[in-house]
Amino acid sequence: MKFGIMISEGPYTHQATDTAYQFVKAALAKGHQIHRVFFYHDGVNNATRLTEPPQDDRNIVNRWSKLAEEHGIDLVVCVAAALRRGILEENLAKGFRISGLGQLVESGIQADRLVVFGD
Amino acid sequence: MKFGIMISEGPYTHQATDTAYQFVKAALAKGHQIHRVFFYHDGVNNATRLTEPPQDDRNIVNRWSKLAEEHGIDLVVCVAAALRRGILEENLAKGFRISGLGQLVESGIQADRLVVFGD
Amino acid sequence: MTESTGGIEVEEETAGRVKKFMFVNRKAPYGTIYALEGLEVVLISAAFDQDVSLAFVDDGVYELVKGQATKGIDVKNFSPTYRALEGYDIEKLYVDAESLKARGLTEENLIVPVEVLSNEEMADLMAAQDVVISF
Amino acid sequence: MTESTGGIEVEEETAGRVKKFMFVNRKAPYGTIYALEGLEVVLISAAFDQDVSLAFVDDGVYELVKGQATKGIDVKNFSPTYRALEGYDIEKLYVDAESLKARGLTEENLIVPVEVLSNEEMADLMAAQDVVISF
Amino acid sequence: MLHIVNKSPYQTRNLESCLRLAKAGSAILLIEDGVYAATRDNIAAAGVKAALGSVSVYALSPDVEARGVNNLLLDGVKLVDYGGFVDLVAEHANTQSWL
Amino acid sequence: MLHIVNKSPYQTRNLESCLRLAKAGSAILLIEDGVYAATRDNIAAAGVKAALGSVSVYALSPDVEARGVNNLLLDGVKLVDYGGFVDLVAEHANTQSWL
Repeated sequence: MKFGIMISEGPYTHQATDTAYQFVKAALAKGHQIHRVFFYHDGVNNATRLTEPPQDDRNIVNRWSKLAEEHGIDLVVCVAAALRRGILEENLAKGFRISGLGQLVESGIQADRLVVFGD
Repeated sequence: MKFGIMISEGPYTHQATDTAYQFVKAALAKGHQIHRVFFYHDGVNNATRLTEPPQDDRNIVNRWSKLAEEHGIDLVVCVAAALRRGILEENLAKGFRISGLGQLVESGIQADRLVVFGD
Repeated sequence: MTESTGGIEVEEETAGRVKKFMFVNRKAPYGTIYALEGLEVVLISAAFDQDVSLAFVDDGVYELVKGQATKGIDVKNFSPTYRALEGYDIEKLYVDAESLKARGLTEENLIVPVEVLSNEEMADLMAAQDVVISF
Repeated sequence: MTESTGGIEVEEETAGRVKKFMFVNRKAPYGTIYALEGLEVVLISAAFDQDVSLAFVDDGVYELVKGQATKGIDVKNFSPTYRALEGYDIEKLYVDAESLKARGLTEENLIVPVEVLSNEEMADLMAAQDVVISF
Repeated sequence: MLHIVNKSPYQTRNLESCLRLAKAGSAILLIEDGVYAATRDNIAAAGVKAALGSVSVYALSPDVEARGVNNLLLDGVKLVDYGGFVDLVAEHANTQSWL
Repeated sequence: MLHIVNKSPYQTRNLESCLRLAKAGSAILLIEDGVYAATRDNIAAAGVKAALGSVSVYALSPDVEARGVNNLLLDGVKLVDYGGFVDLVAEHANTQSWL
């Protein structure tokens, strides 16, 4: 089955992005496909390459980048939400791309299920 | 009277930073002093110089920078919270400085009142 | 249109597929940005020729209250946009009756004509969707 | 100490001033970061020789629940830190009785010894503070 | 003591906790989405009305106007602007924000 | 339909609204701070207990364990791991997240 994912909150502050990550990993392990992960609202803050979490903590941004690299997952950051919050090409982490909101609607159309993770 | 301010949420997503800004402006207009504005939790996201809000919207980051310039207000971003969220010297907006959490406690001691704005 | 739709050529990529999309609005305006950014998704969805409906539940009904005047908080008043939705062929606006009543509001207080639904009607409508996006 | 305290020479800048600081914890752990980052402020405050107390109200009481095991969510379990507070001379931990009861919890469920306060006691204590920082 | 409540009484229970722990003679300021608690004929209004006997309740007028609820306000709730907010903080020995 | 609730029933009223608008035969999955709603002897438990007759209630076990409430769970609430979460989404025609 093909899943679309929407994430509405930034890393560390809310568990939403952690849960979404574990969901995506579990879906892949079961042989499902991830059509796209769409980052909206504060979710765009998952895409900054500048985070430096404590050594003994998970690195949420790198975890997404690695997942994209290993499984070819499409990580899309909403351009309008990103501009508002200071996420630009210059601080974008590996594996993410910036695009329009239509990518979310399209994911709703193309995927078999769209699941929203937020606060 | 001397006021300390703590802001716990990022720009645009929550009204906390708008309300804090209006409070600070009103306090200055009444002849009070602002001992410090301390940005904690997602509040550190107020300090990125990379935001590009829509033309017809307020520019929250620039508004803080301008206030700091005109009134010499001390805008302090918590270093630990900032590292977690990707706010570093390289993307820090004018008028903000990065320092430790002790600056918040000190503001509680030095100021006559400490007011918390968050979500 | 390709810019606002994220570079997607709508007709090619989604030709023929019409899904039921429901956007569920449950947050008050201004205190947080979810209502405003939610509305931005709704407007984009109009380009995709899907079967779009909006539900206003809980504090989401406050988004539609008449007479919002935001000058004092220096934030843009986006409530007139709900009146413009008709021009985008987005005409299905459903309001949860219980949410309205609990807040001491009636349809008279709202800026646009809406259809007010009972618990059962709202539950049925929600369950009949293909995609539910909540803010 | 000057790094953790933000470069402040504690003794010079605050010499002699002892204020009553209360940190009010009202959020559950892990769902959001407020409890964890709140605890970081509490630890730093210990360096300033102030009169520090912690209040656990509403979902804040969940921060103290015994037996947290966070491996499955890949987040660090910070609940043992509450037991370490004593070593920082932070010994005033107050729990709101009504919050505990509403959640079906008793002091037995908590990881540290606390003082359980009635509504009136908690209200009095809060009102007697110089600085109240809430998370 | 000045209690500050910024959430709708429907979305969270912050107002309930505030009303429970506000001492007689203290003040409550409703800001942001908290101002909805000051509108009449709603479920939350009962708690605010009952509190009006022992505490002062204020609502931030720019937030009231932004949300279009000026005409729905409860009797007894006093409106203040940002300057009035500053005065309230200055007049009370301490503040607690119910986040 | 699968309803997903991620907030504590004390902090927000999301669970109440979910229970009100969940049709008989649908499923509710409690995740993150939402799992507290599945603990017994608490005020919110009454609503969940009453709903158990007509809807299936699940709780995400990694979130239950993280919060140390394993031994406090209500009878009738089924535990699932992240794989079980994926299965629930796949088995139901659509999902609604009560944010």
